[in-house]
Formats: sequence, structure tokens, C-alpha cells
Amino acid sequence: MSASAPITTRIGRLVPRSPAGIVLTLLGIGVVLVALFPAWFTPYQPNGINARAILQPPSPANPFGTDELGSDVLARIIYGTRLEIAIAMGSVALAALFAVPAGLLAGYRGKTADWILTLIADSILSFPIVLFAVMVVASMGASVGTLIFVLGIVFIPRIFRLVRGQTQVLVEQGFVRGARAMGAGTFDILLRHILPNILGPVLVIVPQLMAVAILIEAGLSFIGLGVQPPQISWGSLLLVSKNYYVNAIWYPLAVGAVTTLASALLVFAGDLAANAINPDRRSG
Amino acid sequence: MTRLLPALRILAIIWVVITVVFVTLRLTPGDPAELLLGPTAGRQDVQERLADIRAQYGLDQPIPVQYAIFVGNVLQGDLGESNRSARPVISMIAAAAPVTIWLIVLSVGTAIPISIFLGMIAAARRGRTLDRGIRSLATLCMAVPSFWLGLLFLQWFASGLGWFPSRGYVAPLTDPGGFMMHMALPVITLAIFLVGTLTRFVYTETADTLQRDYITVSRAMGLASRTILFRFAAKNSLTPLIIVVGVEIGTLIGGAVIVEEVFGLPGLGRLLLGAVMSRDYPVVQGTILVITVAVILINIAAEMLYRYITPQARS
Amino acid sequence: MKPLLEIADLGVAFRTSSSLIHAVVDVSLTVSAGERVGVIGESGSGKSVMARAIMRLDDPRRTQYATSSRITLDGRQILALPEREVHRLRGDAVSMIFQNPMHSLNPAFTVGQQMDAVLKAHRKLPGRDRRARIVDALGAVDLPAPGDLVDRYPHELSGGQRQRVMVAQAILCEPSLIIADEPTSALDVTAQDTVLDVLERLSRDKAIAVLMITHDMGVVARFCETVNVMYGGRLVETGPVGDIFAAPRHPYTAALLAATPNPAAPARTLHPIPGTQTTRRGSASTACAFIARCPHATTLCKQAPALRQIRANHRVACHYAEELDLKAAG
Amino acid sequence: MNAPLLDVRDAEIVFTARRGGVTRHIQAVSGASISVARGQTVGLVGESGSGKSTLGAAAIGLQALDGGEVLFDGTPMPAEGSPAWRTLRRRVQVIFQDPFSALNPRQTIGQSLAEPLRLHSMGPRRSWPDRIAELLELVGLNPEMARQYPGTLSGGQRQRVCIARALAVEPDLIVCDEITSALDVSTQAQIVALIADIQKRMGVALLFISHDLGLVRAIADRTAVMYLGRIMEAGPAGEVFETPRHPYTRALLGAAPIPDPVLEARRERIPLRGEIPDPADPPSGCRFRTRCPHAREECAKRTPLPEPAGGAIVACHFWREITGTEDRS
Repeated sequence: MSASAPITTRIGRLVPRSPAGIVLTLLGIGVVLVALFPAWFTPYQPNGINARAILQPPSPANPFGTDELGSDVLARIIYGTRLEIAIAMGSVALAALFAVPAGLLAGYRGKTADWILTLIADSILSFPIVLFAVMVVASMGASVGTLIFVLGIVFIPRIFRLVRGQTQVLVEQGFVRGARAMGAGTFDILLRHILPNILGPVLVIVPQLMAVAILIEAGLSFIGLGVQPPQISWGSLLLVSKNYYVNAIWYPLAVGAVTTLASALLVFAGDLAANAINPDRRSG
Repeated sequence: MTRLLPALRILAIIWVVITVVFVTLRLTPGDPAELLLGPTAGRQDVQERLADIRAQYGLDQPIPVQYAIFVGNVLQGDLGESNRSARPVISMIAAAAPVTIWLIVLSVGTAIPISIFLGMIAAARRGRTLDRGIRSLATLCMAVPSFWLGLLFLQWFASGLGWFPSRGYVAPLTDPGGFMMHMALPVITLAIFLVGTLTRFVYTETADTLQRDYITVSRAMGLASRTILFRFAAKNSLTPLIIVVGVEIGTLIGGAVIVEEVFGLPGLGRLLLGAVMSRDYPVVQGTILVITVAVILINIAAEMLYRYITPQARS
Repeated sequence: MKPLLEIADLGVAFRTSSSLIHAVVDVSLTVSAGERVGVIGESGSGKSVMARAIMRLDDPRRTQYATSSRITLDGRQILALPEREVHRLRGDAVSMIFQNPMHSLNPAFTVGQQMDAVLKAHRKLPGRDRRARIVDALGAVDLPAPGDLVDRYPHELSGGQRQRVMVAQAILCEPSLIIADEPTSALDVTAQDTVLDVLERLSRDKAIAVLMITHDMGVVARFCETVNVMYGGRLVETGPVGDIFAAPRHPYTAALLAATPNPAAPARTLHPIPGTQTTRRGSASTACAFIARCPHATTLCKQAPALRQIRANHRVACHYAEELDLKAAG
Repeated sequence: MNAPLLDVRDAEIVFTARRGGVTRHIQAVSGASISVARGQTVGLVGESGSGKSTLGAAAIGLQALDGGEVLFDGTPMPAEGSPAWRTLRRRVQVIFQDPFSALNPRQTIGQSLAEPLRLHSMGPRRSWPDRIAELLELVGLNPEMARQYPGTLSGGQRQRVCIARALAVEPDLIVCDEITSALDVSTQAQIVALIADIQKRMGVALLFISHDLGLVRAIADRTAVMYLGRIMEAGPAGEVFETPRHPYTRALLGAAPIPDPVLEARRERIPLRGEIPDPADPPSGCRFRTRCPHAREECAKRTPLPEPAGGAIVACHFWREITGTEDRS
């Protein structure tokens, strides 16, 4: 019965019902708030230098301890969230901006446009992400902008393939064939019939891509090709904390655990959303 | 999938890859010849060398000609010389490649059986505690930054407990035991990520297969659940794994680049990162080209193997 | 003589997260050895659920059988047997054929490999004997060149051929009963004709009883000796095919007949049944299942009528079974 | 006014499919002609792979022809996008098989019904809600339903909405492509009764495509029987069903079960040999010859052309002999 209800309705229907959905939604809102208003969540400044409190172990005042300059590690993680979210969301948005129209065009028109676009997408896809990033960073220099650009490029084929595939399926659906039979133009069909029906599936892979973005950011920053200190991201904190595995294990441990947890929850959210738009997978 | 003939499509992709590598290098601000030459401090023959490089890559020529020369060189296997050591890039790659290949092969070899086991068990016990546990673990494996995990392992198992040597590499033929000891932690680190991805895939495929009509038919015809799962459903759900492993090789190489850095393995990753740090552009360019083309070829091989195994796709 | 299969007061309900869906309510029917029995109903009538209950194919964690339910096959109480015992019967004493032949065969294995697994599960035979038996079964369903067919993959066969392979697989262990769940609904008429021919001949020659689940009155008329009409999870009429088609006594049976297209009848003779069948949630309703769509319903029908005998072997669940002039209505 | 509303002449449609590097030319429709008069219902029967749906799509300009022509109201198909094309899109409508995919799940029923009104500027926008309510009532649905999404509707209700949508622009011809094959028997009868009633009241012509002989017999004035891309026999429905002349029509009628055990037992069965041949490599001459019980050498050499037979046309070299001999026995 609910199999063909609007996708957003189905996601909307799921979130309030499943406890996991509620928790994740609240958590998501929380993280966005942390990114927007970090000062609400910690009394410390991220770059506060305190020579008397260097590399202190966790305590009630500093739950994750302090770093090599005496700053509160939790405060640094909190202030790093903003850049993390900006990179994850920015790259996905950038990719969607190009991939969605290209996918629609390839899936709807087919023929030459399709194989040229698919060829480009497959070519980008055949570069290992990290190598592609290393190459571009080597050429353009390391910065947050480069990172967003690189991730945006590598996400394009991933969104493109999805949109193209969904479009190809939808084009064969009765309501699209019917609209064409009634004389609806291409633009009309894409805008009224196809786009609204692919938004759901696209939204479902967004959390997964954001998780990839967080991991790649961490990896690249760690090898010095991503976010450069003193800018704070989780990746740059992992780079800085590299030297304290022996003397202040809580420092890298806290940063790494937060990164892992964040990307795991994003993957999990993606799974939940996928189940919501494809319920037959669960109920059998 | 595309209308191009498969072979033509592969050639086209490789051509695009070569072009992208060429263009990316050209985008770099500054004189490409100087970049290719590398740091010039303390060198007497700068102008001469620059002229050599300009001639070698045709940098004094218009861009299209430069491009043609570049493609021509690449097709002949000439990836230029390191601007640091003046060694041919191709021989540097050949020297570093075995380490990376070992790392990847061992990780894949470790991850596949574990993933198949975990994924199939989870699918067979779908919806129960064991299933949830396995899938949460898999998600976590996928989400953990491997270099961080590697450093923790180094700290605990190498520095702390002293079970493994902390960094470095020994060739398998010189000292098989030492090779295994040096590779153990990097392989585990990479395999953990792969186990996450592959377990999730095996689970999804198997759970999907178990819902198919033909599985119901097998049950209705009285086949044992063991037979259904391990003889029949396994073939349906594990053949696509070939394709996925092929695709994951690309991701894995990205991981290997960083893991090699952490464990001090002298593989392609270190070669590449070292080259980036020292602005050794011919090496950067050559390494990326070789690895990417290798990944493409591996994927094609995986696809061919899949087609060979799958009866519907064969005809 | 004791019937081969006896279903008594069968009730099947499915648990969902929020409610209990009563799919089958109080269904009783019998199948004698070698008999071809039809079960007809539209989607939601519970006919397939009933068929699956005979083989206990539904997930035991979701499925609930009414406590009074009994399914007796050849003296065995199916619902009381341990799972292991039921499993031994599946494909051996009882076989099942499903609706969609395109999905019933595993695409990754040859016809022979799949049939061999079935034979291996039930009979201890050397490999060569098993192969001979498989080739025989494929020949028995009129498939050409059965010796070659064994090594073919399903995608090389047409829908009609695949369904005949399913029939061959069903008869491998010489069952006494075949449950055929809409075996021809996905086939073209000519392929359907062949499959029904094969099933009919096997049923006669080997005295295999067939329980034919279908939505098509034409298939019932073509294939069955007796028919059970189901509506809304209940049995509303049962009896010999000849009697029921000549003089249906339940308004639903009559309406279904009038709504069935007939290639042998002159034009414009299709009479729709108003309204739609509704699925029941929560407790089973106490009213007649057909009350909402029945042109003859009265207040009496708020009490569910029991299935009662009106002629030899002909039973109807309608308060007005004797009074209504249903042919005229149709 | 004597010209038929729809006249498909010698339609040829070939699909090119590439699989595993091999190009296959699937001859979906080969020299098929069919015509529909104003207000008439023409049934097009055939098994899967017969090309009936492709022919139906070509009849209303949704499928390009590789040969032959389609005349609608005496004029050839206009170029896509031309003003005449837009007019044509109003005058011909189509209803598809699967009611579950026929309506956009993201649009309300009202929005779906407004689409044809908007595309063909049917009256001022503010008149649409009334028009939509009127249409819903016409097909026996509650006008309130305009606010619902298709997800809450049953298959039969959705198919009614599709009928309403087709009627919204007052077309001259509706192609019904297997519109009831996804429905239950009782719902099927409702839909067929509804469309037959509307046809009678509004005088719209129907091209009714179906694999169900009984259904076609129930609704059609004329019937065409298709096999492997060709029309085998066509004529008044009663004549085709009662005195079938083509061996394929006879086999098809012989295979279709009759919901009457008495007639069923007496039904003459003509078992067909083998399977439907590959449409990429159809038999030479008569397409049916590989399965025909009466096939001879001649059938492989010459393609039988449709010739008049009573009130019908039959594409068989030997129909006289076949019907003659069997009538005597």
C-alpha cells in the first residue's frame, strides 16, 4: 500500500516512528547547531594557549584532555565541526549541481549525449579517489577550496550514475509515457515527473557521500594535503595529534573516535533512509 | 552499458585518464618546465636542464603539440625521469610496485573469506541480534579512518606489546618470516576497512537472494537450508562480489597510500607522497597514470571473470 | 475411503507490527487420491495462503494457525509435525508449482543441477540413476530432447518450457499431491494449454492429486473435477465443477462467473461485481464476507452463514442458497 | 466521412538491439494494417511477442515506423512538435497496462487530471476543479479523491483515474493497452463495463489491445489477430470468433479455456508444436508455419497476403481447404 507513496512522505513517516530515526534526526540537528554556534557548546576558545595545561589527561574540566598548546581537545573538535560540515556538504552540493542535470540528460535523451557523459563519468570513476586528490592538490595546492573541489568532482559520477539509472527506469513508467502521449514537452516531463521522483534516491546517498568526504578529508589532511593547520578540521587535528600516541593517547583517540562515530552514523542514516524508500527489502 | 563497443570504451576511458593527468599538470601555476625540473637550488645547469625538459616534453611547442608528444611518450612507456634522482620513472615504479601489490593482495585475501562468512551468517539470521551485531560492526569497520587505526595498532601491538616490528619492510624472498611480521599490521589495517564494505555487500546480496522465488521453490522442494544457503544462494550472491572487489581495489589503493606512509612501507604510496612533497612532478604523474590504468585493467578483468561465471551474462 | 488431504477449520493469521491479519478463516476441504481439485478466488481471497499452509511454507515467527486447525495428509498431522518432518515431505509426498516460471528456477544453475538437488534430498540413488530419472521426468512433460535440456540454463528456455521443467521437478519423487499455485497465470494461452494438458495427463496416469489454485474460472472448467470458491479468507461454496457451473448457489460464485470473459459467448455479456474485496484486520468479522457487495444481502447476513450441504458433495455458505434464482441474476 | 478515423497501412517496425557485441534486428511489426472507424471498438489480440503493443503505439504516433504509414483522420502523422502534432496529442489518448505506474506518485489525483487540461489549454484554469470533479464522477469515483495521492488507491481505482484522464480532453480515439491484465476478474469486469459504457455514450473509438480472447469478444466490434508481427486474421468480432479461418486463430481459440465445463469438454483443441520463433530471425514465408499443423512447402516460400474471406480477411494460403475439410468432418 505504501509502496508507491511519495518518497518524502515515506521518509517523513518513518522518522517519527523508529527510535533510531528520531535519535539520528536529533543528532543531525545537534551537529548542525554545533557547527553554526560552537561557542554554545564549549566555554573554551579553540586556539587558547595555556602553557600550564599542556597535554593534560581527561578531567571534568577537559573531558578529552588538552593538546600540546594547552587547548581543550573537545573545544577543538567542536570548532572543527564547522569546516567538516562545510567540506562534506559543500562537496556533495557541488557534485549534485552538475551530476543531477547531466544524469537527467543522459538518462532521458540517451544516444550520443548519454555515452559521452557516461564515458566522462566512468573515467572520473576509474581514478582512485585519494590518487585523484593527491594529483589535484599537487597541482593546485592544498586548501579547503581544493578539497571541496576534488571531492565534488569525484562525487559527480556517483550521483550521475544514480540519477541516470533512476531516470531510465522512470522514463519507462506509465506516467512518463502517458505524459509524453498527452503531448508534454521534455522540460515539462523532467521537471514535473522525473525530478520529483529522483530526489528521494539522491537524498538517500547523500549521507553515504558525506561519510566518504569526512574520511577522505581526514586522510588527506593527515598526509598534509588537506586542511592546513592552524585551520581546524578533524583531519588536521588527527595530523597534529599524530605525535602524541605515546604521551597523550587520549588526544588522538578522542579525535579518531569522533571521526569514526560521525561517519558510521552517516552510513547508518543512509541505510535507514534507503530502507524507508524501499520497504520491501525489510518486510519481504 | 554504453553503446560503445567494450574495447573501444576502455580505450576511450584510458585516453580520458591520460588527458586529465596532462591537463591537471598544465593547470599548475608557473612554468611547467620548472615544475618538471623540480627544486633548482644549488644546481649549476638550470638553464640547460630546463631547455632539455622543454625539448623532451615539447614545452616550447603549442599546447596541442605538447599534448601529442605527451601521449606519444606515455604510449611508448616513457614516463620521463625523476627530477630528483634522474632515474626513469618507470623503473622507480617497478621497484616500488611489489610492496603495494603484496599489501593489496594480502588484504583482499584476508578480507574476502571473513566478509563472506560474516555477511552470509548475518543474512541467514536476518533481523536477529547476531545480524544486527555483525552489520553494526561492519559499518564501524567501514567508518574508521585506517591510518588512525594503524597508528593505534602500532602503539599497542608494536611499541607497547612488541609483537610486531614497528615500521619498515623486508622482501618476502629474503626473509619470509620477517616479511609476514612487517606486513601483518598494515594488512590487518587495510583488511578491516575492506571487511566493512564487503560484509555489507555480501549481506545485502544474500538477503536479497534469499527472498527470491527460486529460493522459496527450493524450500518447497525439500532442500536442506544448508544446501540452499551454501550451494545455491551462495553462487547467486557471491558472483557479484567479483565486480565489487574490482571496484574496491581503487579505494584500497587510496588507503594503501596512507597506510604505507604510516607503516613506512616503501611502496607506490610512499613513492607518490614523497614525490609530491619534493615536487617531483614526473614521478607524481607517472605513478598516478600507472596505478589508474592498472585499476582500470583489474576492473575489466573482474568484469570478464564475472561474465564467464554467470550463465545469463555469458551468451 | 479416507481422503488424501483433509483440511479442517483452517485459520491462518499474520502478525504485523501493529495488527493481526486474518488471511484464512475456517476453511475445510478435502482432496482424494488422484483427484483434480480447484480453489478459485481473487487476490486477497486467501487461496494462496491456504496452499502455502499445507506445506507450512510461511515464516513461523509471523504466522499463526488457529488452534482448531488441522491439516491431515495421508494420515499425518501437518500442523503438529516438527519442522524436520514437514521438510522431509516437501518435494517428496507433496510438491508445489508456483506462479511465475521466470523466477522459479535459479538462473545460476542448469536445469539438471537443480532437479538433481531435489532428487538427492529425498532419494539415495547413484548419480547415473538420478540423471536417468531426471531425463525421464523431463520427457514425461513433453519437453523435446530432454537429454540435452538437462544441461541447459533457465534463461535459454521459454516461459512455457520453464513451467514444464517445474512440473517435471515436481513429479521427480512421485508425489501423491501437487499443489499448483496459479501455474499458468503468467503464461500465454497456448503455453497454458500445454501445461494444463501435461498436468492432466500426469494426474490421470500416475494418480497424482492436483490442488489447482487459480483466479480463472476457465482453468477450473478446463481442468478440475471439484471446485472450492474462496472469498475474503472464507470458503463460500464447494462442489463438483459441473454442478457449480450449471447452478451456482452462492451469489459470489454466480457473480464471478458472470464477470468472467468467455471467448465462446456473444458480445457484451460481462457483468461486473460492484465494490471491492476488503482485507480484514483485527478480529475476524462475524458477518458474511460478501455482505458489502452482495445484491441479495439482508440483515440476516450480519451473522456469518455456516457452510452447509445442499446437495450431495455441494456445500454453500449462504443463508439463501436454496431460494435465490442466481442464473437469472447473472 | 467514409475514411476510417485511424488507418495503419503496412506498418513495419524493426528494433535494433545489441547484446554481447551482436546486433539483432527484431522485426516487431511486419506489414501490418489495421483500421478503426469513428466510434468503433477494434480488438487487437495476440500472445506476448506478437507486436500488438508496438503496433498500438505506432497507431498514435508514439512509435516511429520503418515502413508503411499511419493516417489519422485521413492525414499522415505530423512532425513531432508541430502544431498539428499537439492537436493530435489531444485527439488520441492511451491507457497502459500497469495502473500502479500510470500515475505519478508525487502528484495528487487532481494534479494528474489537471495535466491534460493544462497541456491542451482546456478552458480557464479556475474551471479545472469542477471539470476534475465531473471527470471523477464520470468514472464512478468520489470527487473528494482529487486530493489523494495514488498510493492510497487500489488498482481498479487507479485505472479509473487513468480513464478519466484520457477522457479529460475529449479525444476521438483511445488506445487501451492491456488495461485490465493487472486487475482481478471482478475489477476487470468493472473497468471493461465502464469503458464500454463511456464508448457508447461519447462515441469515442477504441483500439482495445489484449491477450484475453474472451475480453476482446466481450467488447470489440471488430477483431484483429496478430502473430509475430503480422496480422493473421481480421474481421467482425462475431465472425472471427465463431468461424475462425486462420489456423492460428483456430489454435488460439482452441487453447483458450471456456468458463463452462460442458462447452469446455466439447472444445476442439489444436495443439501447437514448438515455441514462438525468435522475432530477430522469423520464419520465411508464413510466420506461423513452424507451428502450424497444416504447413506445407508452399508456406515457406510465399508470404500469404491478407485476402477477403467472408466478411473478414485472412492471411493464409490454404484457409479454404483447412476450413472446408474440417467443416465436413
